[in-house]
Amino acid sequence: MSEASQQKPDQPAVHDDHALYQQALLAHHKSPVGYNLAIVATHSAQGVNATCGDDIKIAVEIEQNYLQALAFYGDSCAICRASASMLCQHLKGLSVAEVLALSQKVKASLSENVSLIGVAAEQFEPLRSVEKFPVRKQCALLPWTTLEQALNATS
Amino acid sequence: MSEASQQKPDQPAVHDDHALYQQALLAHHKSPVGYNLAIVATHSAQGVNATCGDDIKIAVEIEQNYLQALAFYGDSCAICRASASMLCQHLKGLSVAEVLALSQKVKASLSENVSLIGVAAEQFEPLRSVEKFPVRKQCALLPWTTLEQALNATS
Amino acid sequence: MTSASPWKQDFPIFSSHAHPSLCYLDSAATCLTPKHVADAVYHYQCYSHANSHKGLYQLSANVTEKVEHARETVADFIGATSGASISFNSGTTEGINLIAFSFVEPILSDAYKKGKPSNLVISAVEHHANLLPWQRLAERYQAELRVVKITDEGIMDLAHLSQLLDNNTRVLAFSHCSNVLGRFNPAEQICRIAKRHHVPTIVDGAQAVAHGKTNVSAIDCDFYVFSAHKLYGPTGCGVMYGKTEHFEQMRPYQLGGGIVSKVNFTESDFVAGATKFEPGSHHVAGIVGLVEAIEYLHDISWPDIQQHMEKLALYLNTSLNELPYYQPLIVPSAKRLAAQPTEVASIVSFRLKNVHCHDVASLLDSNNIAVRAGHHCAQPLHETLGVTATVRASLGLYNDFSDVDKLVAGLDQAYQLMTG
Amino acid sequence: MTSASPWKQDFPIFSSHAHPSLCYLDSAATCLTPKHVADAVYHYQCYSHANSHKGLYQLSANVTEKVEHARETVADFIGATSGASISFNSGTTEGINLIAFSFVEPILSDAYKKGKPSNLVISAVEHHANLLPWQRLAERYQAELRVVKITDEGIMDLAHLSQLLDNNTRVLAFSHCSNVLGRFNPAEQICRIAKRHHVPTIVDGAQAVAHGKTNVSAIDCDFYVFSAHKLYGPTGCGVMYGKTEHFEQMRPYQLGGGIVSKVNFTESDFVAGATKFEPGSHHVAGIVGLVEAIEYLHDISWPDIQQHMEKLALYLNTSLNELPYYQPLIVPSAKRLAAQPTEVASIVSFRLKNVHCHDVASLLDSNNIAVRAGHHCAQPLHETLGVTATVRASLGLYNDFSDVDKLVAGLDQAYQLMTG
Ligand SMILES: Cc1ncc(COP(=O)(O)O)c(C=O)c1O
Ligand SMILES: Cc1ncc(COP(=O)(O)O)c(C=O)c1O
Repeated sequence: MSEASQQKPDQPAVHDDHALYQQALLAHHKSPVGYNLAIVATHSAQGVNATCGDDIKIAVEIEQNYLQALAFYGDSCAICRASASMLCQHLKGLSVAEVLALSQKVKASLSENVSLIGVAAEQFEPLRSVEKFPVRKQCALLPWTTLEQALNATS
Repeated sequence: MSEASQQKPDQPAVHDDHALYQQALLAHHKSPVGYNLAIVATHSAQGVNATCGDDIKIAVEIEQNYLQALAFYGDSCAICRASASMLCQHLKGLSVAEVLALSQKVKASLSENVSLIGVAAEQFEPLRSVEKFPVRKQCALLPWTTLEQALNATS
Repeated sequence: MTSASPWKQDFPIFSSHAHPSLCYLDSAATCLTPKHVADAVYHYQCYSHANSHKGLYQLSANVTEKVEHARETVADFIGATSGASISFNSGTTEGINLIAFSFVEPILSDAYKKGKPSNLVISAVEHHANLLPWQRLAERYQAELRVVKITDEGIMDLAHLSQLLDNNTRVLAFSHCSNVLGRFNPAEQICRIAKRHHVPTIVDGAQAVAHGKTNVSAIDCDFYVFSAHKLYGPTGCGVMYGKTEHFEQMRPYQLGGGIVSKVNFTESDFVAGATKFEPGSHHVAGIVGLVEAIEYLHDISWPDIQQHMEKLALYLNTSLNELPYYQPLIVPSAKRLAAQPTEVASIVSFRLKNVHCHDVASLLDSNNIAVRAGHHCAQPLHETLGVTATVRASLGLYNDFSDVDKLVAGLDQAYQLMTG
Repeated sequence: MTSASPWKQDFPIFSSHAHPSLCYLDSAATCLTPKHVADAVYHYQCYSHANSHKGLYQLSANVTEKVEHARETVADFIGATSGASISFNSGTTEGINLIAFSFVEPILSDAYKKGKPSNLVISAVEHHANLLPWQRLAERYQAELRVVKITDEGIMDLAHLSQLLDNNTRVLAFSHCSNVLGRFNPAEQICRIAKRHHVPTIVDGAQAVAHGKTNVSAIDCDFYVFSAHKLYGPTGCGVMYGKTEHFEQMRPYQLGGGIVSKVNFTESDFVAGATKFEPGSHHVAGIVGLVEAIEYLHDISWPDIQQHMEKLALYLNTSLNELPYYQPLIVPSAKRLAAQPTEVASIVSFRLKNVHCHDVASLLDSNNIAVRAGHHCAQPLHETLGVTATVRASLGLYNDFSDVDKLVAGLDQAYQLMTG
């Protein structure tokens, strides 16, 4: 009953396979896809993460219900930036309905630790390194919630 | 530094010589002097002790600057009642100035544990049993502060 | 049941080097602390303490998780469906003040500006904490403070309640269990009546939560408040349950860090949800201790607690009733006692014939018996019942038959000394 | 000074079974707890707990005495002449809200009703706790909220202060030490200027009290507030010092038991003095822990504490300044540093070139280094200085040179990883 049982000796938080800043994520951070890209946006939205100070804008160009181009702008931490970059990389060419479905899955995977399957797993698995870092989940989530706002808004 | 050092095993709070309800005090409680006495009051005041619910009225008859008669009324605990009774018993015949001086001394003796000397010591010593019971000091004090109010007021 | 309390040993104050002969009968004021709770607080402060909700580092994230998890534990404890309905504060007093300011005052102010009359309804048994905030609001908005009478049994008079509620009633605030009479109000029924008049309900649960399973969902009140220290938890910690649908329209109460999403020198945006009412650093040690207290009670189990407390309460009431000079504030009808023995109060307030209450308490104290004397922060109730003060004895987990016997012996002695 | 902190061993969190390699650099958020304090709280809850101020029995009277004695200890600690000027609450946040409601709002409301313009003055560095309450009052009474600029050194610009104060200034509220910049304001001088304009002063001492002897009598402020948990004390406990001459005219803040002398259903009389601001049950465990924390610091002695902290702060600032990618929020002038080495801040807020603050904090955390990242509840200050977030490192008694070395190594690693 006492909390003594919850005390653990220090464990270094970095295990290579559980580290927050994995190589795949860092790569997106360093060479982000869609960052400051000039596109002919039909829809866009601004997302702010108060705790972290992340401030990001997601813009998409939709033509005949398909996402032709994606871009993001603003100042954010590496997690948010990498998440936005992956989003821009992998959603291009999908239909709005496909994107919304996928976004649901990615969000669930991040907030409820649900595993991704299939191609989504490959594409977005690096994001799941936030699993062990509850405070940073919102950073990874922000581009996705912002994207959904953009899709629901009429630009 | 820790509070452990302050812990004492239970001590019965009643030592005959330190008990709150000493015989002398109980005697005043049971046969109070001046209680509900009909006097021709020239001065009076009401005193209330919120914590205890004591509600007492002190009345005096002053003639040519001397206290000719004292009385008290109301509902109060035994400590307050005994204190009022002693007051009525011993202040009769004194001058206003003498009473105020004595009242100062008794109040100091009760609130700051200053010893009384001389005849006052004999008369009011039983009241000092409240010394060990800080919460009850106000009960013993109430008749005295009320008396002072009465003397300062013009009836 | 043997006469000894099976849980007394959980409370270090009774250990031989401390106060082994203490007869503590003031649990309605505050409960003594089980070692479990003191340990949990100790371990938290020693090994886990950090700022919650603000740090990115593991130690802080763990504390945040503790606080968020505590919402779930508390929700579960009082039968709320979600931790999102739970907000932490410093105690019942703050909880009621918070609701008065954040929820009720804007409603009153609005009616006032529109020239509509308003009234607030409370009951005659209320603790000052559930009276003074309404008195202040009533005065400020020229609203009427209506007081529901109590029955001879010491519970709310439902017929009178129905009469008092009307279209201008802005709130009904009442205690689940009176801290003077120890009687439970039929909270479900009361809230149903209020609902019929579209009146929001606030339940002061300070005395109720330690005495049986509370179910705010069944009661269907809008708000429910209580304090950790009356539940064997630590000092300085309280809980406000509220239906989450109210949170959005409520304004923040105290203002400070952690409740804002965006601030500049001219304006601020506030966060949503229960944290809006938790500015500044959380009293995490208190929250951790509260969780431990809840788990402690859970481990004992309500049926066991209630069985013990009911037998003890019955013994207390029966024993006191036998004293010829005993004058209870409320005389439970024999019929009711017989019909519903489980409803015997574990808080009793009384006087001894011709002996002042404070003398009784002092004399009991000299025998190591701790009872409360005075108006117990319910002065108007005492006035209503025509007395200024009473002696109050209230039971906790550590009490057993021997405590009742000591009390009775002590009262006898006091009575003889003062009147003999 | 050897490189090790002589007091680290007093903090159980660093023991071998807990977090021996923790590098805790977030004391400005909350201080870790020395065993002394946790012990005192534990012993209180286990062996001494009872309700204060309400029981006639010995256990309760002892608790009352503890609380009353604590007022004296605290008064002494901050250089107040009497315990009567000390009121306990749940923290700095509540303290400021209390003063805003009880003292300032009536003054504003009065001016407003008379059609007189009002303004409130704060400084640009204020924590949200010392901004939001004034923002709310300013809005409610159409008063102007004036913000004193800070100098390049991060302290209040006194010339600007003098310009802003006028006959319509109802209050000046400022922090003794900024929780972002770590710089002390010349509080005495500021209060003297305010006094010339007959403006009452409120000092937020949350960050100041742990870093040297505070003397409210010398500062001559009207109010001074702080929290126990930023002083190595327990959570949920705070202090408001006020000149007692103000207490009478102040209205009670939260309403509840223990602050009233007479109550009926239509009106109430309140008690006088500091207890008027302490409704409901006291957080006695918190008060006991605060007293213990004060005694702990007293036993170490301010000169020893300051000597350690100053050397460490100097080392921290010097080490960070050597990093080519280090971007401090405030650049202390070399001249000043040389002239007043003792004024080096033990709180530093900074950014790393091209690396987001939250990434820095997370990466440091992976090396067991706890720093804060964000706006530290001082968003307007950050906006004023043109940044959205910073990393903050702040020192406590347990820190030593090795912690600074770890921080520097961690920053290096983070910088390389993110930009390399
Ligand atoms: C300068 C300052 N003021 C006020 C506060 C608020 O203190 P608390 O959260 O203890 O109420 C803090 C700490 O967060 C602070 O640093
Ligand atoms: C019925 C009731 N309401 C409110 C309170 C106030 O609780 P607290 O002092 O913990 O705020 C109490 C206890 O004193 C109580 O018994």
